[in-house]
Amino acid sequence: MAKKEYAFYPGCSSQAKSSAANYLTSVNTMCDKLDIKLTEIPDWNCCGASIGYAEGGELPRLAINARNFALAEQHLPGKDIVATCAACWLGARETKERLDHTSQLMKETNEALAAAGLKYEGKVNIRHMVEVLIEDLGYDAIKAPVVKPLEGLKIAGYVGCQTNRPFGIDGESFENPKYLDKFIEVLGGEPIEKYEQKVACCGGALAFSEPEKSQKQIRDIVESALDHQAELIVTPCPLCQANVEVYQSEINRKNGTKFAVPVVYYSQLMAVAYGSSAKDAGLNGQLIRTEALEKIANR
Amino acid sequence: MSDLNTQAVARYKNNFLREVEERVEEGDMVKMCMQCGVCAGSCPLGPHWQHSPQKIFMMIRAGKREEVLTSDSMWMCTSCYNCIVRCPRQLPITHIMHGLANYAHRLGIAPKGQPTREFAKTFWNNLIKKGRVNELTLTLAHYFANGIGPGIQIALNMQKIGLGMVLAGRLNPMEIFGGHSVKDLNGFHAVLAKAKEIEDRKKGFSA
Amino acid sequence: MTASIATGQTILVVGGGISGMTAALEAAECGKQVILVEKTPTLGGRTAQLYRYFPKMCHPTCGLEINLRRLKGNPNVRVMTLTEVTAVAGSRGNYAVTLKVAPRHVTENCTACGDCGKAVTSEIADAYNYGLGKVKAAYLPHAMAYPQRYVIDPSIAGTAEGEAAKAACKYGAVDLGMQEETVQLNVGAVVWATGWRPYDANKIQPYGYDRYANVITSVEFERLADPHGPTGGKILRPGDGKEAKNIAFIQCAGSRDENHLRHCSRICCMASLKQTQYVREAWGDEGKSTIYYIDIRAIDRFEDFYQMVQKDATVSFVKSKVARIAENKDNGNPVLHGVDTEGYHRYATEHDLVVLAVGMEPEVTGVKLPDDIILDSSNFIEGSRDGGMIGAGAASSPLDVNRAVQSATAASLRAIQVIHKNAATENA
Amino acid sequence: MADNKFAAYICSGCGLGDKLDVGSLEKIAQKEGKMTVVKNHPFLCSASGVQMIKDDIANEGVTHLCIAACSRRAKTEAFNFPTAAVSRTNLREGVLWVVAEGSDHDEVRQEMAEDYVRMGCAEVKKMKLPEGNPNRDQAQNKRILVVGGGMSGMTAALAAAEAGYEAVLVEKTGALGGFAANLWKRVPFSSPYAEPQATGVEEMVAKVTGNTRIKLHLNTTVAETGGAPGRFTVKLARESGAVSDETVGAIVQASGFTPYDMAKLPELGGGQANVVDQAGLEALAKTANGGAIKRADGKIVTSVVFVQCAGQRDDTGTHLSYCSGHCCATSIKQAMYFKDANPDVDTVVMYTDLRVPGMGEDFYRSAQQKGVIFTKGKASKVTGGDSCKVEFSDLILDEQTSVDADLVVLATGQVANAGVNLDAWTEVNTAAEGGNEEAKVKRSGMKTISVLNLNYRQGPDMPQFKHGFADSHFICFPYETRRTGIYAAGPTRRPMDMLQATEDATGAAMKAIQAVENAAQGRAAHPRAWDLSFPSARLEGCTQCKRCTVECPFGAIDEDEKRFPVFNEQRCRRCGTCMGACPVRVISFENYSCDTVGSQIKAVNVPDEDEEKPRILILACENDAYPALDMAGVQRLSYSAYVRAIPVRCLGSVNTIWITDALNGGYDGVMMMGCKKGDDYQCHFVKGSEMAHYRMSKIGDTLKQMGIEPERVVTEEVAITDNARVAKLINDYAAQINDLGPSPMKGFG
Repeated sequence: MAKKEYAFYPGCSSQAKSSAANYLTSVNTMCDKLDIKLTEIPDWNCCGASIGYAEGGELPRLAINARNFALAEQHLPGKDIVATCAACWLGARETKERLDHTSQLMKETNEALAAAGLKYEGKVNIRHMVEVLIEDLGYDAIKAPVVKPLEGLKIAGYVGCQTNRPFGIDGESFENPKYLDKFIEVLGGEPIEKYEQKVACCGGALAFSEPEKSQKQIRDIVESALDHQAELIVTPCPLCQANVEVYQSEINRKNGTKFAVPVVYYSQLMAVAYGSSAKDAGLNGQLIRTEALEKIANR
Repeated sequence: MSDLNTQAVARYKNNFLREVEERVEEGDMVKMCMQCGVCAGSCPLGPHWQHSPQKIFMMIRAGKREEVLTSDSMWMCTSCYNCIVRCPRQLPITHIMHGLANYAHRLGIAPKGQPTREFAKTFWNNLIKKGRVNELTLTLAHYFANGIGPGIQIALNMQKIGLGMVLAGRLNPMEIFGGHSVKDLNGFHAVLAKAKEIEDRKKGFSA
Repeated sequence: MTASIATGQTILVVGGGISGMTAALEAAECGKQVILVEKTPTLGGRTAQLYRYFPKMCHPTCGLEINLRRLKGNPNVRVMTLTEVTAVAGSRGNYAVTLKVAPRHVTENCTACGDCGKAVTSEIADAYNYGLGKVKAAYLPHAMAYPQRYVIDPSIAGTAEGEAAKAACKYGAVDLGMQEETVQLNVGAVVWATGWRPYDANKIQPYGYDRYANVITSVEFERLADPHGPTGGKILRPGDGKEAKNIAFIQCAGSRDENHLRHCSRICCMASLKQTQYVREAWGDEGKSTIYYIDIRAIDRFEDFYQMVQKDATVSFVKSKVARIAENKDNGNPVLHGVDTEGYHRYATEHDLVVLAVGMEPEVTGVKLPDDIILDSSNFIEGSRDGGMIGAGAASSPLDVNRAVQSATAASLRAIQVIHKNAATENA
Repeated sequence: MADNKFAAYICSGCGLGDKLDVGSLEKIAQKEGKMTVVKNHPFLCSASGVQMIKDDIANEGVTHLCIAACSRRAKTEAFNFPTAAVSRTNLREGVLWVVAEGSDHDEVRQEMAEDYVRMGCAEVKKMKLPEGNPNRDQAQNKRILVVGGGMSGMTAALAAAEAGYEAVLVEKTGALGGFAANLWKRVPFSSPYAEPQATGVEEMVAKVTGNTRIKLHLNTTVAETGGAPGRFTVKLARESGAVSDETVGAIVQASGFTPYDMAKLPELGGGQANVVDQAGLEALAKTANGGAIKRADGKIVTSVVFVQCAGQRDDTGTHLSYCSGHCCATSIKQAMYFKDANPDVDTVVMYTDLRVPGMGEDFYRSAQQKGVIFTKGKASKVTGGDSCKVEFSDLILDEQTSVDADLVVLATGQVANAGVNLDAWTEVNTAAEGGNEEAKVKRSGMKTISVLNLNYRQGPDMPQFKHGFADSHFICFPYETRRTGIYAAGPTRRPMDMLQATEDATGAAMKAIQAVENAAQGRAAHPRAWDLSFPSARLEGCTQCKRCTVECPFGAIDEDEKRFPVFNEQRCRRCGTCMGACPVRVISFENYSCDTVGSQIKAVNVPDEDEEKPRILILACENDAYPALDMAGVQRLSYSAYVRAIPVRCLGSVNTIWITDALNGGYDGVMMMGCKKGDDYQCHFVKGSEMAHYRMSKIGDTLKQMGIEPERVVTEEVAITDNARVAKLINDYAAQINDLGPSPMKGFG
């Protein structure tokens, strides 16, 4: 019997062999060590992401999210839904807020769900993995399993947008959230507290449609980390991770820069600090390899 | 689609604000703006669009329907939510921007070939196909959206990345054949269809 | 002290700022018995911490001097400092009030000769200067403090420092054993003149008051400009003591904001307009003030002042709520990011110093008040259901000094009406 | 009355005993000060010290006290002896704390202390114990006259009545209610600040008419007002011509305002069809009675534009330069009239700065909630007619554009009904008194617009402040009018909305009540409410020069038919400006007179020139300059030990004889410290500081005749915060005097 159990909503990018597969790997490892049991919501679907609006419209977006809620309530009663992807969490949480506060939308949504014989009761809670770690376990619990502290590792905590705004993590400020820095600290690493780009936007979905504009954002994010001699960047968001990691080579190609700053997930830091192998920490999933972490993992 | 537009014009005459309130997601909050401009200064893509959110709200009140709906400003939204959390009147600006984009898109008067508009369309179609996003087909579809020529160009530029992703186990070539999907696809589609039907009725797109 | 000192004919005034002093004196000068209680060691309140008033640019302590003379010349007012109201029972015309009196550790014997201050070495944050400076732990709150008596800070009461202060006093005025006491009073009416406090600037995260040394509040700026302030009246920025000549004033810092204070605090526009003239006074044409605003609310004849400032070449106006402040790492200058909404102009402007025109939050926010008291949506006191408790001054609404005094004068009469009715019924 | 017995009490506490030779101070008090009783005490302000003095008063019959200890501003309560005349000799803040430390200053420190003891003794010898206005039995009337039956007036009358005072309410029209009676609704006064509220005028009228303490005069104006607080006599003229007299103790002037005439705004469509002002809109709303609002031509209004600041905030000098404060909220309220009747009506409020302070922000939000559109724009041209057009520059969209509407509402400002402008009056009146017939006609014309028709020497109404409003210039003291016992309330005092007007009227009623209570006890009014002294004049010496009557800042002094001054004590604020004005020095207060100060000046021991110890007389205003000197002491800032400072009630009370006496007596310089004068004057008696400067500008010739350099007499403006500055001023001046060398008058005195 695990200490904590949740209904897991991995989301499209965090499923096996997807762009955030390494996130999934490390989350699983992390959860083992922290005795957290994640049970995937059966037959979950996409959240619509932040870009779904244009074609999708309001109610369809709400409806597909509600479908996940309904499934969770039906198959995993009493368990909070936990998402690891920032966009999934935000999309789901927004849906819940709006449905729970607008009876008309709730009615219409359930009308739509009925078409698949489903119903959302408005019971289930939507959490982000970071919330679970901080609120349900606490920093001490996160620190406890550390066997390989990330000594001397300078890490820029890049929080980004969607785990931070508009809901954010309880007790954190939108402009200067500190939870990633605290993670780094309890894991024995060295946080860069004055990291200016901490909550800057990576361009999100516009990385595809407006590459120039987004890459300008990404460039700032990486440069500022380097200004503070960061050896790697850590983030809670798959889109942030992908954008900031993937496009460094593009930026180099276009601007003659020589960026090669590894971008990892907090869960990867924990996996390593908790003593798991590079593979279990998903480090092999990095485009820009992070020798520093691998070295610790292989110690 | 443009008949939807003419029909809308006929229905709301010059009262664009009323049109937005009734048909645009969270549009009923537009009237609450007090023109402080904090949203304009908070947007990461600020330098790139023509009209700031607060200005768009003013244009809506001033009845500048054409200018607003054909503007590409709201298509620049990265959904970073800075505007929402700073707005002293707590307008859900991000959602209103999404709503306006969606509405302009529905009416078929959103800027043609606007890359985000195109990508958003591709994305949605991709996800509803199987209920989950197929990142490979999504990427390809996007890169080839403007035809084979430029597509290949981009694809070549992105090749290294794509390859890297594959090697890193984060992009699955096999996804081209199917890939992830929800099992109850019919149910999923039924839900979507119903939701769309209700929304269209509500917003007067269907009789 | 016992309840017998007060009766149903007595008026209790809570708060010794300009509104409370006014309410108390106006009633007392009509021959009414008044008890004036103040939480801090001295009367004067927040106006005593201002350098100048708008629109006359005169000094608040000037009016304070007059009010203190009125007070010293009037036997009808009993002043209790370091005193708070902890409970009010009963009803209109007949309230039983419980007061908590904190120890000053200095008795009436004090002559304010200052020997205890000389004897003490340890220092505490200087409340008079909003913590921008330090004072000895045995101190006179400020030059105009009333009662003109020293205070021994509790932090040294039980220490050798305290003993040193005691030993230094030739008049046996230091009493380290003084304990907090509770006092019961009967009064007929209560005037709540509990005033306001500056909104906590730390909560306005985009402006980085908690992160950037050169972002300060408007009340702190008053102290910087005041010759009695921590810099002796020189406008030096806290970050590095550098002369601050190019200064930004950000309006609605907390006010008119659903995320902070929902109301408009009324005074901030005029306060910033006034403070631009501090900059001119200090630096002449070299000074530069920029006001970032939504609406300039200089109502009635204050408009004259606004027009005067508009003509001042060293002052410019940007119609914009600043989106965020960053810091130039090289020189510690705050950089303001936003958009001028008049015609849309994006800016990223560097200043030596940023002054946040923080809003007025009722001092009683978060304080347990008698159930009968009616608060509005921003916790300003509208009065009590039974009409026997009256809000006055900035406790009742965000008001400038002039209006606060009007309000306090009116409140004073309402209190008299209550005890008059009381007398009428007693005699009947 | 028992014989006077004089006593001096010298404190040796606070280090005075260590640094000063108290023994010799005692001798001086005895021999030179001629004090019958002289005692010292190590801690005079202690219970035992104070008891010692009380015992002497009770048992030794001591009537006059010279307390040589700390400043008069310190230990005031301890040294409060109501039955004795008291002078305070400031040895602590005035000597010990300001004379530089160290033994080489012992001599001058001691000399300074000795002089102050001499001065304190000399002063108290000339003092009498003030006993209040001897004519107070004729000033016992406690009724309150309220002029104006609008919201402010009714509020003031009720407020007074509720507090147990009788009120006489005078309204020139046939009905109560004033401007408010013409409103459809008013803005909200309390939470939730969301909806327009019933004006409540009817209820209030009922309360007023039903209140037995309120005597109501409709169709009535004030024909003449004379007397003083506690004994005003008022002639009331009815429309019918009938005249009645009322005696009252104090007056509240609530004469209201008139909307700025929109005919003066042709460019904004003033006078054209379907362009109305806010008052006009209220009339339309009243007619609609909650239904659809129709224009004058009967057409239902489907679109309306409110143009804010119409003829206000005007910096061209053509229209009102000020903002009337209420108009934004009023337009919001009126826009709600339309939206509440029919949400489909297009309502645009066109503003440059939307001014809804405090909770008005909620009212603003509520209007937005209802769909009222707020456009930040500047209207350049309005055309009326069947379809009105407002041309404006949209400041947000940055374009010159226009909007059409069925109706345009101009938010014009408030013009005070404050009666006669006294500056204009004085000019006309002087000419008229000079026999100018045209002026006489003009003068009687002026009287017809007067609100109070005061028969005061200085004119028929309250002096106006800025923009024709009868406001106070004092921020801390908003009711400080220059006509004691007369208080303005509501929009005649300052532009304001109804909520503020009712608040203001209650405050004014309070001040009126206070005025009658003080009058009944023969006390002064603010800012010297505790003061029982009052001016008296030895008329046998008077030369009828009229300076006192002209210069009194409060119009307290009239003239009898023989042109002798007539003092109306209860109008007097005890500043002493008349005393300073009097060339023959016949005016004095019991405890403050040409003698009490003059004798101090003479008491100072002026060294011969070879001693090289100059003497500088400082006359310091006790409201700001003297506290500044005090606080310089508190902060241990040192200044020249050659100065001898005397606090004066106001520089206006400084009689030039003091200056000439000092210089004749061999003083090397005289320094006057007073409050700021000019437009932003700080003088608590309005004109005192200005008068002093004026008089000193005239003293030059006299000095020349005496063969004295004019720079030996200086006048400085000093603020209460100028602690460091006063010390510097003194030292700089002392240095300057040193350069000038000893006064040529030395030895002749």
